[in-house]
Amino acid sequence: MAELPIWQYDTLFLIAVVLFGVTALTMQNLMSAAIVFGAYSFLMCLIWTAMGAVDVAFTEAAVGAGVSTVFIVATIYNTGASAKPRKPRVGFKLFAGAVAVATGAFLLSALPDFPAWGDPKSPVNSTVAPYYIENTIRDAHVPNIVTTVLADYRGFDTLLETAVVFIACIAIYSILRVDSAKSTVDEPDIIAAPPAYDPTDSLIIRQASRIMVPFMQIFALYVIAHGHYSPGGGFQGGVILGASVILLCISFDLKFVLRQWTEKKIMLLTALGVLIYAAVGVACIFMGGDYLNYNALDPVLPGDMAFARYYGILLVEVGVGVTVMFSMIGIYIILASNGRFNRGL
Amino acid sequence: MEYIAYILIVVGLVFFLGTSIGLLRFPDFYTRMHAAGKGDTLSTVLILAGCIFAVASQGQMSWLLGLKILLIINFVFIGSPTATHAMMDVGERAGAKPWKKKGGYK
Amino acid sequence: MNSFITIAGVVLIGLMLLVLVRVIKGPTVIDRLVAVNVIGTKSIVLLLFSGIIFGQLEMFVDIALGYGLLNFIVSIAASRYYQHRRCLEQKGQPS
Amino acid sequence: MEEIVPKFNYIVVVILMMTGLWSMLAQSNLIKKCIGMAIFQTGIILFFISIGAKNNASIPIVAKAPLGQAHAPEGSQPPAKPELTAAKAKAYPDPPDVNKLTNPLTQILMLTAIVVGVATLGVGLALAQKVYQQHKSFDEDEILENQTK
Repeated sequence: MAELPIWQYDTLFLIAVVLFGVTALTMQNLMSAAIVFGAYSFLMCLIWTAMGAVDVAFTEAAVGAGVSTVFIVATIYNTGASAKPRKPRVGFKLFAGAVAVATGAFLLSALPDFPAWGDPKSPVNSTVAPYYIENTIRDAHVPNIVTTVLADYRGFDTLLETAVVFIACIAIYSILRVDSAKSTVDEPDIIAAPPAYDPTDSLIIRQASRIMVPFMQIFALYVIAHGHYSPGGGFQGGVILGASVILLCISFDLKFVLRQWTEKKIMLLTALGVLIYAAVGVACIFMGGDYLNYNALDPVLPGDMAFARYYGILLVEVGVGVTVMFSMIGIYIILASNGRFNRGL
Repeated sequence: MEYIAYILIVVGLVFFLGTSIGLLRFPDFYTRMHAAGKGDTLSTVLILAGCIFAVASQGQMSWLLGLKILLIINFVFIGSPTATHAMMDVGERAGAKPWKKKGGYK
Repeated sequence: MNSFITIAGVVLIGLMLLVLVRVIKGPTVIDRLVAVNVIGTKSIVLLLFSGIIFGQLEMFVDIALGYGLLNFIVSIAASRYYQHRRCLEQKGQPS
Repeated sequence: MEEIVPKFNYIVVVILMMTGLWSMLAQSNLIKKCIGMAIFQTGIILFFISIGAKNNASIPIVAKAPLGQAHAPEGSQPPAKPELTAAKAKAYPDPPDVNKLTNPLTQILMLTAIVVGVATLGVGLALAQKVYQQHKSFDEDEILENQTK
């Protein structure tokens, strides 16, 4: 047997991840499916780490542990929790399975043409990427290559991805938002009446989240600011900030959070993040450079030419963090309150 | 230094072995919760402490790194029992039935 | 040291697969929730192990810290969920 | 076996994509379709990350040079604030060895894809919730029956 190309963990993880994926889809109860999907994302994070993709692993950790499972739970809360067992349409399922297998076989037929796993000389690794690896330190003084490529070399890409998150937030609002005064949406009958406030009820949970939330927010700010030197950046820090507020929503009450963060504030701040990003680009034009070419900002920022790019990256990451944070909060609140923005999970 | 790391990690693995066997073999939700809640937290804390010594024996330790691992231990110590409490709450509210010995004590 | 850590990591993954059996088998949702919580805590440990093996632990410890802060949110969300909907197994609903 | 082992990752990718595709086609429950979409997406992310991985390579963060071995950069840069520049540039060797760091390009593409994936998962869930408000069901077959009635 040939020697495994990457070390031992990976193969075990890859087998386990397929098991988890299949398990998540065979669960009858939707809550179970959501929980198993959370475990699937834990394993995915470990796989990214084992392959050396620390930034991706950080994003997956923040997203999988804090946000995506909670979204699914919030949706199930407002609807029914079960996939009702019906008479299975075996014929249709077999047909779909045949289509899927045919697609897979078609993809596998290209297997001999792919480069071997972990080959440093493969086309992906030997064309564009070496330029980034060699020049990052000289161009921007940022040791974390991923951050530089994300916010500087491929700044347009990230700007538009941030805009996509913003647009998704708007889309969810326009799909689900109803005016609670003229609301025709009635509660699903399975939900019991919201319990009256009882301080002994969840005292431990409340106190624990009261301790954890400030640490989360400080840690998230550290992640955004320290993304130049270690894995992290706007996306990860934004998701952690969003998750901290989501934790407040869950452990206290939705009303408790909505006293501070009204709907208007959340939407305005979501837009503000994209605006910060775009404004940095426009400022570059006014200073006489190209759009998002941070070198042009040199006269107003401390340090030499490369430090202008260093601080430009920091400004842009702040914008990304603001957008991601508030869009996560907005999406959670609107999913959990069934579009009424007043009460919910 | 290195041997302390070995001992701590091996003891942690033994506790985790207990946790996973307990999760597999115990008959009802509450007893499984007992195995998971206690063994999981303790084994995690032991292995993380072992990691501190392992890194220190390789000479890569800085104060920031040690502080961060201690913070992880701290947060696991706060978060994991809270999660255990929340899940126990779920079990009681949702009406999980405690296991009784067949024909056993009243 | 590194080979010891690698072996410990493989043993840990093996034991995690035992927990996975409970995730697949678990008769109710909350059994699965318990098992998934155990897997989440253990991934913190595995992250630190891979950091030691790569020899750059200071880069990996942030991810583990993020996990340590975040991975009890799902349990609390589930507890809230069942606080509002009292019964675990509704009529005619498999778990 | 000799053929398959060096390309094991692609096989896992294809299996994950097949699982996701099957679930999107055959599952009648809308939430499960959303989960299947997320699994399909992780298959694609796994493909990108695994083609960017290299044997014996470290993470794509330039490690600090051991003290004393670093040397100052060439004098091509403008000596605007020399004390800052020199202190910063001295700590890192230039340029790093390309084969010792994994490919950063695939990683940044996928990093943004994960966050966008969560946002699109939210859109899918919102659509499912709206469908539930109208039809009181997540099940495709039931919804079709309700419509044809």
